Amino acid sequence: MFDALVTRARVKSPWVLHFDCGSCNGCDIETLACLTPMYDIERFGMINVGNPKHADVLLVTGTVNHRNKKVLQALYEEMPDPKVVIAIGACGLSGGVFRDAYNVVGGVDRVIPVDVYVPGCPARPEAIIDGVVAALGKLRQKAVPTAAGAGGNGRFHPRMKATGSS
Amino acid sequence: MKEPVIDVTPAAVGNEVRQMKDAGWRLVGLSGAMVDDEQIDILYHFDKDLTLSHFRLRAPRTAPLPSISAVYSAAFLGENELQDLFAVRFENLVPDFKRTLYLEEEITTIPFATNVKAAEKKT
Amino acid sequence: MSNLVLLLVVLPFVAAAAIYGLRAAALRSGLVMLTGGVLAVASVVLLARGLEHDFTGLPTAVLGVAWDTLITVADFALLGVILLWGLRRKSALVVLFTAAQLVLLAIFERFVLEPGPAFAPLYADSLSLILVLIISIVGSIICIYGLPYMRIHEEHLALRRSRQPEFFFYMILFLGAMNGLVLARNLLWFYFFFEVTTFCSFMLIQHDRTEEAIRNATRALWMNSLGGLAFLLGVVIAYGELGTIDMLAVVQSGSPTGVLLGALGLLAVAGFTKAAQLPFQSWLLGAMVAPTPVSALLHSSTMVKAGVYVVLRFAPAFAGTALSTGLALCGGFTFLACAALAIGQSNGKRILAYSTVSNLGLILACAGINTKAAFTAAVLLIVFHALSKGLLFLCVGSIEQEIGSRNVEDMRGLFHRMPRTAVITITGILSMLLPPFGVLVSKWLAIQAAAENIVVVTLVALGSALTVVYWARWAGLLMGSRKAGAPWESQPLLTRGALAVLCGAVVVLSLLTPVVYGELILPMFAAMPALDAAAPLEVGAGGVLGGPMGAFAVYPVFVVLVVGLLAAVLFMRRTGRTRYTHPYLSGIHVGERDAGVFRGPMNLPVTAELGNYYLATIFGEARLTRSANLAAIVLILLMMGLAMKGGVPS
Amino acid sequence: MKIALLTLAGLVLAPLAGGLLAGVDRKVTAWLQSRKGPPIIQPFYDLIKLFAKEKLAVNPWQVLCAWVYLMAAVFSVVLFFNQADLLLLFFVQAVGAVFLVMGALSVPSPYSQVGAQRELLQVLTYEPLLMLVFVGIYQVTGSFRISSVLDHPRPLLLELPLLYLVLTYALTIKLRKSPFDFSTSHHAHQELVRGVLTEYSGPFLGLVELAHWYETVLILGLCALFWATSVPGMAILLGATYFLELLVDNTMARMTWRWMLRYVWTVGLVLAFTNLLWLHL
Amino acid sequence: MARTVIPFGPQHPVLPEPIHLKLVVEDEIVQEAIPALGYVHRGLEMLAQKRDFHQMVQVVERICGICSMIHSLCYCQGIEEMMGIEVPRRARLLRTLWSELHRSHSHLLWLGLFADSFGFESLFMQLWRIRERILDLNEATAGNRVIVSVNVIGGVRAEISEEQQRWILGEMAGFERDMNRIRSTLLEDYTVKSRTVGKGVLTREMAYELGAAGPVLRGSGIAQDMRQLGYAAYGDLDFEPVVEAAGDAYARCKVRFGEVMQSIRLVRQILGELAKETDPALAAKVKGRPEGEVVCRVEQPRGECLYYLKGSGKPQLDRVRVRTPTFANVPPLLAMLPGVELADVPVLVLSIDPCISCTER
Amino acid sequence: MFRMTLNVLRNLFTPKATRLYPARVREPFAGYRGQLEIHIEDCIFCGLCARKCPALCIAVDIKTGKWECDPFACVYCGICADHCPTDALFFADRHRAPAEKHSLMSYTGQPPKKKEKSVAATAGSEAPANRKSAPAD
Ligand code: SF4
Ligand code: SF4
Ligand code: SF4
Ligand code: SF4
Ligand code: SF4
Ligand code: SF4
Ligand code: SF4
Ligand code: SF4
Repeated sequence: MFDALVTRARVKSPWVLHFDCGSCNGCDIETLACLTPMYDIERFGMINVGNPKHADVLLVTGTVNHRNKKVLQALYEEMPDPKVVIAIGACGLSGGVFRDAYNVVGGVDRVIPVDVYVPGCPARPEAIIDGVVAALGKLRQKAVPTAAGAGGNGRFHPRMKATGSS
Repeated sequence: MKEPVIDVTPAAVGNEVRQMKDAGWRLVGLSGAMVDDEQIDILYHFDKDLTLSHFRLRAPRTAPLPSISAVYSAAFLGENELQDLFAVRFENLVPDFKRTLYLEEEITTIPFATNVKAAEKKT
Repeated sequence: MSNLVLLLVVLPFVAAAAIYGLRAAALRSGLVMLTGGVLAVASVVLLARGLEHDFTGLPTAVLGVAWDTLITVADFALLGVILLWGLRRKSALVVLFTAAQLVLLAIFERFVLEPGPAFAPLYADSLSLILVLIISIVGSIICIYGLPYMRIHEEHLALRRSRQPEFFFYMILFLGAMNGLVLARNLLWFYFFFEVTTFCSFMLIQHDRTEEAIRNATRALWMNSLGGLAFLLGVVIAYGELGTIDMLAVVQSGSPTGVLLGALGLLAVAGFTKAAQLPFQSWLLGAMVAPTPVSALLHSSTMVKAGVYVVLRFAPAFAGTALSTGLALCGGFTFLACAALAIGQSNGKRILAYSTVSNLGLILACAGINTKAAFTAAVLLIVFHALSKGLLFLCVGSIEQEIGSRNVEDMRGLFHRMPRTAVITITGILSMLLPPFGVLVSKWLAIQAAAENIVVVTLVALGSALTVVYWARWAGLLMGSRKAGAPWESQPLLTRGALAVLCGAVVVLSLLTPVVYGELILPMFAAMPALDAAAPLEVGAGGVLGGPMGAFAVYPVFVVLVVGLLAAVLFMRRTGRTRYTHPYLSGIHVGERDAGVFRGPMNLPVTAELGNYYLATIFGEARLTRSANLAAIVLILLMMGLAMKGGVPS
Repeated sequence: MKIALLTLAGLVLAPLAGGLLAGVDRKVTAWLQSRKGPPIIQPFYDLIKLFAKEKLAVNPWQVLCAWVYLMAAVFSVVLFFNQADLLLLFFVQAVGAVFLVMGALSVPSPYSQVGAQRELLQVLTYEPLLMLVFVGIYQVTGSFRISSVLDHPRPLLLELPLLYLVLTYALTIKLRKSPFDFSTSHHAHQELVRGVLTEYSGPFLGLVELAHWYETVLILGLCALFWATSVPGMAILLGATYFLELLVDNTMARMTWRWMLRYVWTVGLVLAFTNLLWLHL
Repeated sequence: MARTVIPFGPQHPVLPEPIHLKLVVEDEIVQEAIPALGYVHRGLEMLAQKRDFHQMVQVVERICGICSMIHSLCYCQGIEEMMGIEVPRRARLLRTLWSELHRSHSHLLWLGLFADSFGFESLFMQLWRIRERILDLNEATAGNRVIVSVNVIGGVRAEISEEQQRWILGEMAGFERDMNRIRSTLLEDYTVKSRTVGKGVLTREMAYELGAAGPVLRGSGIAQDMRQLGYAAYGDLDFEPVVEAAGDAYARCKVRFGEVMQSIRLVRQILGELAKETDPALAAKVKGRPEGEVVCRVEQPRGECLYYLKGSGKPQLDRVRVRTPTFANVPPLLAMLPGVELADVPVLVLSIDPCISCTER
Repeated sequence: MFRMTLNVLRNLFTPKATRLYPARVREPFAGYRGQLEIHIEDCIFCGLCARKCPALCIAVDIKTGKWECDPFACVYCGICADHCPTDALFFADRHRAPAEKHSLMSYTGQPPKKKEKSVAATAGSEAPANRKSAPAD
């Protein structure tokens, strides 16, 4: 019962951190548009918290470069478990049209594990919402790494069986 | 280019630029381009009442060049960028990011001077 | 009984003399500790003997010389010495005020004073007893704390010849003088002790003989001499009105005339100078150059209390007059202005100094409100302020000796270096500003007492809010993290002991507030018929201090907050599973977890320095002091003027 | 017995009411912005989720401070339900306020530190105002006890309308609504990230959130005292007040603390003074 | 006085783009602001040497997703100039139309973010809601909401049907009404004005000397707008640069608001011209390879953008160099930060409408 | 403030602007470049799309008849579809769905046998770059 409640709460309350990892702004403005009246992702309990320590979902847009990859890494580590990462746009997925530029490392998954990829250039708000919904499914599955992983701890985390999504 | 291009030498550029400023020209920006494997073109773009005018400074990439940041302080950004991308060196550039404006240690080549390793990085 | 008084007043004088002669550090330490112990015990015993003492059995003469004569001679001698110091320091003001006192005193003693009905020159009621306890216990603790402190202090200064004998001479001498002051009934005795404290303070401020110390000591001396002059003038005028130098007679004179009110006003002004009220605050601020035990003893927990003691003593005599209202306004204003000034300070001792002046202002405001509730608030505040502030000064002293700075900015994360001291300091600070500590109970009562007077209550309301600012940020920045299992800081036993005892006393006594009230303060009102009739508070079941206007549930609040805090500490301890991480630095932190370093422009590491707001443009001394002083002078003149116009009831 | 019941009510009902109110707040805010908004019970999801997250902190003091903040908030609500002394209640809530600030100061993070400084300035702003409101209540009812307010035959609003306005300033500051949302705001679109709350995370943020609910209830309770003679009156007053808060929140930019100090102190003090004076006339 | 050093960015909720400012404040008054860039630098100018000059259109378009279309426009115009291509008038009109749509949506986006920078959330919401109208127009006419990819060298790829033209006209009316509703809040509200008026003042001289561009320059009283050059179809249209004299954040806001209204008028003019244009040709033929040097300028929402192109007869260009408006506006920003309150930093940073992605490329 | 009050009150009493995606899906605009798709049977493996693609995300192998595209790198510009001589490439008007894993669009078709030579020849020669610059739809 308790487990179910917690899972439900997690899925119902995904707070996002949006990191512009060297994007062209195209994907950023579409991500931001998700917050605005037309799309209003707060419907799903989402808040753009802007602070890794408060976030459950990391939205990354843009190409990873040699400078911002360190930031990306740090932000990811500062987020408390359980967390999911969504990469947005061709750039975040692979480097997009800039893949072979000299300061481009590639997609987000070169630096941190990515749970959901949202293609597009830019990814339109509906696509981002789809991505978030998919990520929530992932979040539902994420049992807390009790032993493994740097930050794993389970005192408040009821152990969850990976019951599969939805 | 359809606009006038004035060739300047490294020794004269400071003076010439100051004259432009005194004559009321706005510095629009700096562009750099490799001419061949050694020579670099640095173009200074000026604007006055919607007309453009350019300076062309042609010099060996490795020779130190005078900074015009003392004349047009806003030039510091463009000059730092040129330092990053071409590993040219501007003297008396304030503030001097020393080739860290854009680049990290991981980039070991000079982006626009192909086939040259950035030996003088980390100066 | 009389032996006790001798112990409390005379012993320190004798012991001080002995200490002055002793060069051996160990002997000196022993003597200081012994004196302190004896004083503490004597004060407790005196209390145990009852609440009202009229020391009639006291021998009237010693070695054939009448005490009165002895005091007179000593008085002249003291004024002479002060005059000499004034000349030596080339201070016209000191010379002027002291010479005036000399002349006035001489005229008074020679031509005016006539033998009246005899009365015992000493007297104690619970107000005196409370002060005797503070002086003897807190004072002694501070003196003992001074032992290791001064050793290190002199090590730092690398003196060739120790000047500790002189130091402890004045410290111990001062204890005796204070006890004498609060026990005096004869106003000339009162005056004598008043002057001794002035002199001790002067000598101790200039103890280090730096240029600044000398300058500040001289300033303190002239301001306090002005106070002495006002005191003497007040006594003389009162004598002219009432024909007595019996303090009790003055206090109980009833429906005062304008002239007598003027005299009382002068006494109040004398209190203002001693309590460093605006516009006299600058001497206390300057006094912070003295070694910290001096600041703790003289300039926060005891001597400045002599100032408020004078006012409180005589307050019933002018209850309900315009003087009273004026006093409340002056006090309230000082409370507000100095709280504001404290916000502009980053020097820990100056913060403490301003806070002291501010709190003394609140006490004086209570004296001005002049109801039993206000009196209770004032006395409670004297007690708890003495404890907390004494403790805080000692803390700052210890911290300064360890980190070499008294600037609060340098104390950031002190818990890392001095965990024990940091925790004690935090406790001390919180005891000045939060329930369930005693200071808050007094504040609660003060606000209730002031609630009828919109202006005073507004001043108090604004002042307490300002108080929160400078305390809370100081307490907060002391916190920090520490590696698990790292050793606690080492400290001389006496230092640690003094801190621990005072800290414990703050906590325990706060819990005992209802007892203090019921046993010590309530009986005091028997002697104050001039005040309103009803008892201000009742001690209800479960330690609820209740009155007609409200109730402060001391025990429940104490239990909930302290037990809650302990529970919270337990929780905190059990955060073994917590992952400790970097502070948020926009994703570019580098280096150690707690270092607060980020990767800045040009890829260079930058420390994210932190700093409080001192708001110099709003609360800075440069911005406020002038206008605050002016306003205070106007208020004081107004108060005096109203008083002289004669007992117009407010 | 009565005490125990009231205490229990305070303990349990207050957070429920506070959470629900937070939900309504978000919903109505969304509507005012022409959005659909989250479900009403969203705050509870948030809280549960927070408690189920990994425990992350910078140092243990933070944790301590969060606990004390919560405790003080709970205790002041309990005192309120037990009709205690208003000043006492005020001091107890100040414990929470101070510990919140100290927690933020304990961390070497400029954001939380600057937030703490701003929070202190907010405390500095609303404390005297609240105290004057209580003084006004005292002058009308002759006591600082809540019980005597309840015994008062007429709504306080009639005698203290300006002080009620003053109270709403304090309410706005405490609710962290525009134009006073600069020490921390509900979301993070602010130069200080989340100010005092920047460094709290997971369950510890949950503690703070919960404490905030209690505080909301407390301060709305204070508002309710102004029409304590009738329950519908109370409801109308609270509803109107809260709606007004939301309206103000949605029609104003965030201001700076310099403005707040200047504006709220002058306007607040003038209002309070006028009201107190006219009581005496 | 105690210093506080704040790492403002690269990840920061009020900075949608990663840029770092090392801020030193005392009592929240900024004493020093030093920037660090490079978090968005991709090195895409280099791609000119790896892509042919046609492919580069799509690359430069992605320098920035906000006025993407104007980037490719500038690039295409440069190449067309270099190769002497005559672009059909219809294409020029369409290019101008999309340019103005981009300007409106960019300014609306900015106005919203600006409102958010001083914590006016509902105003932000309102403005972004209005902005969706433009995005719908983009999507319907060009197949994508944001990066429209309509430009090709020699012309455009998409046509706007007559039915669509009528719809656009209708949308413009609704758009204008929405803007008028928001006007008094944005430009007259007491709280908004007290957060923006007199903040970050840039005098006329400073603005010119520091090389400010676009609304920042015009907000300081200098009537300079690259559209006056008459590129695309601007030469056929009737408009005046929007200028404000005060040089503060409020003036910049007013300029941008004025430009949105101006865009509406321009769109109406263009639609009128389109209806009269009879030649259906959308693109000219491209022959040969670019050779020579050219400098080309356009007015983006953020101001003057300059492309320097150099070709040597190969399919790849030798050099594509982009000097974007934000690049020009960073020095003015740094000049106005010292002395302001910390709370005004986001307001001022936003007031230059920073686009770091194009600054660093 | 007053005008804003009117605004927000109007919002309160008018229908919400929110599009309830995904519960309700809006009709896409005609010509929206949602996702790239291919009728592989129409493809003649000319490789033009691969050469024109600015993101370099298409690989065409005429020998094995393999046409591959990396949808994670595609920037949905439509250049390939513009140039496809047989209109085998086209855009569906629904955006590409998010994925949890990277996968290639990979198709195998029948490379034209006979015309192979001429195709190769033309591809190698200078193809008129802008042959199909009119709108795709
Ligand atoms: S995917 Fe496209 S829109 Fe998104 S950041 Fe990259 S280039 Fe910009
Ligand atoms: S640091 Fe303290 S002990 Fe040392 S010299 Fe200074 S005041 Fe004395
Ligand atoms: S902080 Fe930003 S997002 Fe949050 S409520 Fe305020 S304006 Fe909105
Ligand atoms: S200024 Fe920004 S929005 Fe405009 S073109 Fe440059 S990058 Fe794009
Ligand atoms: S400043 Fe403008 S372009 Fe840059 S991220 Fe913000 S909205 Fe996008
Ligand atoms: S749509 Fe553009 S990026 Fe995608 S495959 Fe086609 S040409 Fe390449
Ligand atoms: S351009 Fe068309 S036909 Fe040619 S390979 Fe590509 S998809 Fe096949
Ligand atoms: S000629 Fe070119 S475009 Fe036409 S079919 Fe052959 S390869 Fe394709």
